[in-house]
Amino acid sequence: MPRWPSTWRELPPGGVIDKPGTSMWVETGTWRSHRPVIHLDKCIKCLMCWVSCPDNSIVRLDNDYVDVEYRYCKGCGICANVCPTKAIDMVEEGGM
Amino acid sequence: MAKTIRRLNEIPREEYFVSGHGLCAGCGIPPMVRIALKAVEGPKVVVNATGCLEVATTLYPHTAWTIPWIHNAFENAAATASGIEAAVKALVRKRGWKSYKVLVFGGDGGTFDIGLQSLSGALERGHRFIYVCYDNEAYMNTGIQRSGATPLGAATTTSPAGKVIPGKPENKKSLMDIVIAHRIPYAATINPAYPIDMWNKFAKASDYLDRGIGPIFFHYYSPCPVGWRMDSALSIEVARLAVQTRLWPLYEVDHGKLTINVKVPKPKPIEDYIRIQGRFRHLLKPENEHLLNNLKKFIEVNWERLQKLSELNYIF
Amino acid sequence: MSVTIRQVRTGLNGDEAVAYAVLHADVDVISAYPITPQTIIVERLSEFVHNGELDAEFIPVESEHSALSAALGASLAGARVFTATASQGLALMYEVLYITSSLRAPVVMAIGNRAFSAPINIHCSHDDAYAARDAGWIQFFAETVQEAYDLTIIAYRVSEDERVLLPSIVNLDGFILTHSVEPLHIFRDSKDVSEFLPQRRPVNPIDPDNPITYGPLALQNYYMEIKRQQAEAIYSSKKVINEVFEEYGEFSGRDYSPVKSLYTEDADTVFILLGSTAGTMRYMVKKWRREGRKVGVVSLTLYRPFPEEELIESVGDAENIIVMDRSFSYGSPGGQLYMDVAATFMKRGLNPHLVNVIYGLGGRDFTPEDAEKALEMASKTDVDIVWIGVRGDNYG
Amino acid sequence: MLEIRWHGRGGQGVVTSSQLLSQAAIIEGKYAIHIPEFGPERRGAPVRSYTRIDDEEIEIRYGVLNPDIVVVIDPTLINYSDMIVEGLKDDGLIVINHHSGDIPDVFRRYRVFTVDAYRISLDTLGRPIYNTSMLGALVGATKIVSLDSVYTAMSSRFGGEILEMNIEAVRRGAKEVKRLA
Repeated sequence: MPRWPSTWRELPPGGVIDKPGTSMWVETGTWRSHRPVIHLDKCIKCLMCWVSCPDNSIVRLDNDYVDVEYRYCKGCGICANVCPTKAIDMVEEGGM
Repeated sequence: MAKTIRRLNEIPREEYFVSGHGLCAGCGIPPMVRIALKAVEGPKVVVNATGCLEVATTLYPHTAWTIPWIHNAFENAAATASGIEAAVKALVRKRGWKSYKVLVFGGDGGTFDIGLQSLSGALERGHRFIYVCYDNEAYMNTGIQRSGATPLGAATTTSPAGKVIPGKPENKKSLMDIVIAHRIPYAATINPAYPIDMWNKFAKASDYLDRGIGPIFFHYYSPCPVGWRMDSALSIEVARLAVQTRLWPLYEVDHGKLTINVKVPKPKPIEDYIRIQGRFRHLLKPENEHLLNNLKKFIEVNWERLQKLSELNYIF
Repeated sequence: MSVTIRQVRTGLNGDEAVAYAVLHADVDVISAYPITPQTIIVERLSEFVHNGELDAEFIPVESEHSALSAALGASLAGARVFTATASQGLALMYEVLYITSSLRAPVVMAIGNRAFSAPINIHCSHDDAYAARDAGWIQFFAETVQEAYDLTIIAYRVSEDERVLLPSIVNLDGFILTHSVEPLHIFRDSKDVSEFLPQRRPVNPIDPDNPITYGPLALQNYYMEIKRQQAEAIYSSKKVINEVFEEYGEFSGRDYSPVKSLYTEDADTVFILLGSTAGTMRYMVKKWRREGRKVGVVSLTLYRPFPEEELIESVGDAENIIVMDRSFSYGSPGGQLYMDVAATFMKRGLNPHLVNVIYGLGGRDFTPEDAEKALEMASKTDVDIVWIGVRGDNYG
Repeated sequence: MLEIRWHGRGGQGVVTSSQLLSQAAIIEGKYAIHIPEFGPERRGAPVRSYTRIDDEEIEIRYGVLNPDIVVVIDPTLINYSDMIVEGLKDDGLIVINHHSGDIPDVFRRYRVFTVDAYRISLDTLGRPIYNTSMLGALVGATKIVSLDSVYTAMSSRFGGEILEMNIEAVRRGAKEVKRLA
């Protein structure tokens, strides 16, 4: 993780965050108790999982199939729930 | 021209709202934010009222935003946006600066209640911005207290399902009617289970802003697994049920013309919606049947009213 | 002193003078809500904008809370902005006062100083200025209509200086200055003023090409560093304020400094006060000097940051200090200025006899007779707070 | 320093008169302060306003306590004679909107000027608004500023026909004011 200044003299004035998207330094995947596992054989590329994910953790590939970015996935299970073909299973972490 | 889509694969891949934020697992807010930032074309800035979206996405020094983003306070997002919009006009005219669009996100607390005055003032003054109220039907940021948006019967920590008073005794305030009463050019309801409808509405709003038409208001149905006491996986499912039970009609008022965007010829029973949410479960008890009937009556009357209004050429 | 820019002598009331200063500062956005006794400012500015004399956006907001909120938004966007308020209006803005200074937005605001309710009263007290004293704004106090004009222009230069980036308040006593017509010199137009006050060059304005997150959540791990930085910012603004005062003197021919003093060098008794009463006190001090009494007066043009060194220096060795407050801090050791002055002396191990005079609340006139009574108090050692002119008090 | 106190009723332009006088003095290079005394600003309530004029810069900011001149804009205020002479200097001067000559005895200790501002305002403005004719009367009686300076001050405040009508009111006030024997 990149370093943010620590002393008051170094911080950007006004308490602003002067760099975009620094939340990417925080890997929220540690929150997860269940992980989504995608079975691409059932995927119809509808992208409902991709568009519904609160954490941008469904990665849309070039061919419109999808993958999971586990560094940020909080394991909410929305993707599995919205999938019309049941192509995503939620699997307990550590259970595999 | 912002593009209208018919399939989700027409939505661009690039994200302006990124991962690593602290919103709850299964939060309903991000799907809307992601679409809004993509569908509203060109350079833009976000003004965010105090609320879940604000606190969870900007825990210093971590921001989930890759475009300029401003938080001022709870009740003044619309006023802050007014100032920015006016400044852009002046700076473009006087100094040749580049123009950009202003998008506002406020929760139901910051919009229905404490921020209603500043929203009303800004709508009346006709500032060219898009205001989105992400409505999760209670003060979720402070831990699930009732708001003016909390529906009839729902249990919150300040409207608990008690023995004498089972949940919130009052109906949800009709914010859309209040907004429409300002006779703004475009207002619509949006819902995460209908992303194409949502995209197309934002795209239309984007075009309107490009043509100097505003303000624009969106009322977004924002599922909250924690506050509604349901499985986090059900966020999108519950949103779809809200539409399919006719509880949350998807409609728009475009220059005075009201259109219901998603027809629901055969509504699902409201019990399907209630059963999956802890906040409503007490309504299924026999002693609370009258409350459930009130809710059913509310849904019926509201739907009928909207249908009648949609038959008119103009409602204002 | 070389005065290079021609000025016009005219008669204006304090509100109009502020409006002209804002016109001459060529502001981009004005956002304000009417409240007596500030309303004339808003009315004149509306006329300037509606008649095309001022190329600015005027946002006629629905409340003072929104007035400052919009001003803050516009300021972050890079515009030069103005707002004005008084009394209850400032109270309604209170939340956003702190946010504006914390986000380092160089908003300039005029306050037509007015008493807080209840009972409701439209006349002068310094309640509103004092209520904002901890909010991190630079605060100036005008004694005259001329000063109200000059300090408004000065405030923009100070606030927008990249070494400062803090909002400023220009205080002018309600009615006594806001509604009184006095002669003053003003510049002809914004072009003339632009030599002293060029276009704003914002630091880190809203810019889609350089996305910044303004106003995030900062908790235990960073909040205190951010506040420490802000504290330093307002302390160190004094250096810039002094520079700007000097430069404005060159530019306008009118000299400003953080404190104004008269006859303090050998004084045994010194009055310290803020605002328009300074003139009456100077008039009295001259009278007392003719009577052989060693009295001096110091009035503060700069109230925040508090001009500690300048105050100590100008008071000299006076044994009696009479601090005049046009407000009161209920339940406190004394009025607000009194506490500032007491702390300033105590920090340096000085221990003069301090008396606090409370005067003029809700616009009550402060007459020469009242000044005589106030001076009498300085010789009494058994009182520390005196409400001048109050019926029913022994010292009234 | 010359200190003037104006008496009138809310809505009669008391503040405007005082303001125009100080503007006129400023135009002449003098120092002047106009201090309005604001109450709740209701139409009809007795109101007062102050003007100070001097060749030197004026520092004091309190209300006028011992006026050199009192101007009574509203004819009915003559009944409140104590209020009108309060604090008036011994060699003070009173300018009253009045036409019968029947004035309180207490006024006779001072120099009194009267003018029928009612008549003038009806003739010139068509309405009983006395402030500009009384301003004219004050200037006519005392010559503290020139009429031209008053007109200049007025032209920055009024325009067109209104300006013309009010200039005529001032002119007639100045011409018709007379010292009470």
